[in-house]
Amino acid sequence: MICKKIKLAFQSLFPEPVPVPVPAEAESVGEDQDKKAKSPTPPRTDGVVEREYSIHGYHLDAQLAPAQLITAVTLLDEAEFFIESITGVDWIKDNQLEVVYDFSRYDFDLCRVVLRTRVDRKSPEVPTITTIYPGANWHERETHDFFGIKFAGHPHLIPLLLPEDADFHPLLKDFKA
Amino acid sequence: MGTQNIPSSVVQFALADKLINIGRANSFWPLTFGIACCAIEMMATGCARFDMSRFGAEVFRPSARQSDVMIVAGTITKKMMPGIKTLYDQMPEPKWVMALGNCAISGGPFAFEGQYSIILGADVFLPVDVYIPGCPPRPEALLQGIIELEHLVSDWKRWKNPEAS
Amino acid sequence: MNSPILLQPDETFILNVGPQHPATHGVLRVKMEMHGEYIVNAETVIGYIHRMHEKMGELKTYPQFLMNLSRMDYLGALGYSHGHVLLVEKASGIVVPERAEYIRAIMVELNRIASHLFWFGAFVMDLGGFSPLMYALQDREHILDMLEAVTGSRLTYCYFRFGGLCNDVDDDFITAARLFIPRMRKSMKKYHNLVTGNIIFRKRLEGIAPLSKEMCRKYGASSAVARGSGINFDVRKNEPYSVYPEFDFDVPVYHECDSLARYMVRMDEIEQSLRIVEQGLDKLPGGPIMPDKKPKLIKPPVGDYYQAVETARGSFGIRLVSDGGKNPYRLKLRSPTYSNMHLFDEACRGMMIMDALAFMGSLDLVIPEIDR
Amino acid sequence: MEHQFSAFLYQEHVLWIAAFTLGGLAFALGPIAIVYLFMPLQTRQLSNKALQFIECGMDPIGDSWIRYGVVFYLYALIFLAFDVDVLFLFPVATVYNTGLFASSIRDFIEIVLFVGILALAIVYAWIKGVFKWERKTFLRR
Repeated sequence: MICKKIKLAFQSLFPEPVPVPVPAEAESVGEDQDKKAKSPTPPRTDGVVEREYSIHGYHLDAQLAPAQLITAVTLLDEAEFFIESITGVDWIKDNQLEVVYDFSRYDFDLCRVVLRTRVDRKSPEVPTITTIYPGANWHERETHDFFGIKFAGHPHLIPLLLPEDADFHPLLKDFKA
Repeated sequence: MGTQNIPSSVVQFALADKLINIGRANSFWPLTFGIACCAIEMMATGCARFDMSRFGAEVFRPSARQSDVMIVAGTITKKMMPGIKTLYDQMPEPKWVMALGNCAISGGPFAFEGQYSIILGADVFLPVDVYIPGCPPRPEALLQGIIELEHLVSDWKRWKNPEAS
Repeated sequence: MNSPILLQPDETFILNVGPQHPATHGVLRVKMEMHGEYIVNAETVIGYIHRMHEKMGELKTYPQFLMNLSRMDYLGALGYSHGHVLLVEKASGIVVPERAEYIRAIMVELNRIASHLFWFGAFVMDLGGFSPLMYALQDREHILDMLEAVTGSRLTYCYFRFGGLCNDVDDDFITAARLFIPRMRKSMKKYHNLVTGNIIFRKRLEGIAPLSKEMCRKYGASSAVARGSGINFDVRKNEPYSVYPEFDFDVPVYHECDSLARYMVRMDEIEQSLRIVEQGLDKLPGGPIMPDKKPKLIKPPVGDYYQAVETARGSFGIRLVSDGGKNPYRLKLRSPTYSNMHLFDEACRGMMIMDALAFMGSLDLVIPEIDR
Repeated sequence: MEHQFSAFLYQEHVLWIAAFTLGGLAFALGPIAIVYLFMPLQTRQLSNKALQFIECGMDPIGDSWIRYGVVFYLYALIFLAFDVDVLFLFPVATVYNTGLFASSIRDFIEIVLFVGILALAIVYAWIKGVFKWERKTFLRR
């Protein structure tokens, strides 16, 4: 089953959250544990969670740091996933913006994967994945339109759905018309 | 409004103008300018069942130079407004505007507080002659709109007023 | 096949296939840099009919948002409200009675046939043939009459409710649908003779705009755009939902990857939808159309839910982030034409402009669905 | 007598020709004059773009006066040549099958020879690939 393979591959992305901070190579998950109080449940740590498909509609839900995004997406690209959509969620209570990536498969062994990255609301910066998936171009421009999340390295980050000179971001919770 | 505010011409014969207005009333050439759902009802009106050509209005001209009526069929967004203004300018006189559907009349279902990208109605920046309510209005409503525009353009009546007799 | 671009063209001009253009079927603008008749590169500009559906989703309660979905894609509107209703039922655990599920499936398939008929008429008109539009819309009017008798509106239906439907289907709808199916099959034969066999039509479409499987995957294309390139992806089969497992129908897949393949996929889909409607009418169970105890106020529990459905234009997905309140915290509408149209810029390089417009017709665009 | 009569014939012809040309001109320019008299003199405008080129509602980008490859250029030239060729056949048509060689095959053979020799030019153009549609691309050194 492709889901098992992807789940294991993702687990390899996150070394066990060993308490001592891992020295400064790529993903030192220990430090950037985001202290996010998501309502009563404990703040969600970076990692892969298996979701109940019949209720939530997707199988794997992985939360990663923005730096690990490219590795995860190339991993999915090699596994023949197609990009479903990229969107943003504004968690104003935790002062954070979340970028949600949806991936799915064309063939019958079904595995819907959702990648989430959380960035600070003041300076939202996420690396672009248009180099891997050119189909993400519009999705990223639209998320930039609505939430103001900058996608570093995006070839053409101008407003897509809003007028060319638009500087407001309408889907933020504190947007006044 | 109709013919009142059409700029004047060099020669004005009352009788000739009356005849010309009857000609205009019987052959409106709408501009193919479908924006949203009302455009589908406009196309359905142009097709076989509701048949706009009974009133001479089935010739949909794509270019603004050859059209008389601009049927604004759909929601006008702030990004689209300059385009509509340009199209209105490029249409030769005499020209009329029909606002088809609630969105073209007053923003329709998309006029809620906190909206940021809709112009609330075509009459904010266009001189609208006929308003056709509905979301989307039935094809018969568009046909009645055309007949209303005919009554505005020339006092020739296609059939006697049923209520009057 | 036309020759590829040999070298940097000396002088090009930029042509606006702009918001008001008969071939774009709505307010879509493509800035095409042209060398003579050939497109050097194209940049699609959208947003001319952005109507803030997602913002409205956050400001309105769940039942109030029902009417928005049919204004997003008004040709196949029932498919979209079907997705929205299934999502909220899945999230808040409402059980839908059997009869309502069957009626929903029948209505969605009838709406899909109406949408494909409208696309067929408009697509052949793009290529210059005017009379098929008249025939196709005449058949579509039959379907609209049936749907209007039950739902009350012609395009923008608000017929589904969370848990079932707003009113039941009476007998003359069923007899009308049974009469409609053989008549529709007869006119499908007529369309195939009138259009599919036409040599000019085939010459205009064969080998035009080949979309490789890799490009479809990179852009996330679905429905006839993907199935025309040999990808067997139909949400009703890949991720079965509602009562679709009970129907036996097959998914037309063509491997030629050109515009003619996309055309043939949609024409065969009409036949498959007719089969579904037939089986639906045969197996239509009795019983209620709304669950007896329905929660007064729809408040899905906290969490993140996603539902994908197969609409006339592709796999339409809705993501609901709920914080337990009566308004969704975030409602993302993943529109299929958004991804289908996205590959237009890359696919139309080096093509002639009339082939590019035929290619745009074969993508079956509805612009308010792209801009949302 | 003979002289005046032919002079008169000469004047009558002139009258006929004058009448026809004037009639033609009136027929062509008349509607334009009528329209000018009855048309509204200026159009109502919102953003003063009445005389702008039509580009689907948007402002045209860049200039359209550029040089680009006209693909069927030589094909048009050949059409011009054969247009002149057809011109020669008009006088032949007036005297075909009359006069000395009436009802004999000689006229027909003469014409076939004339057109045949000219048709060789088409064969030459065909071989040179004038009728193939390929893009004009310029190598700019």
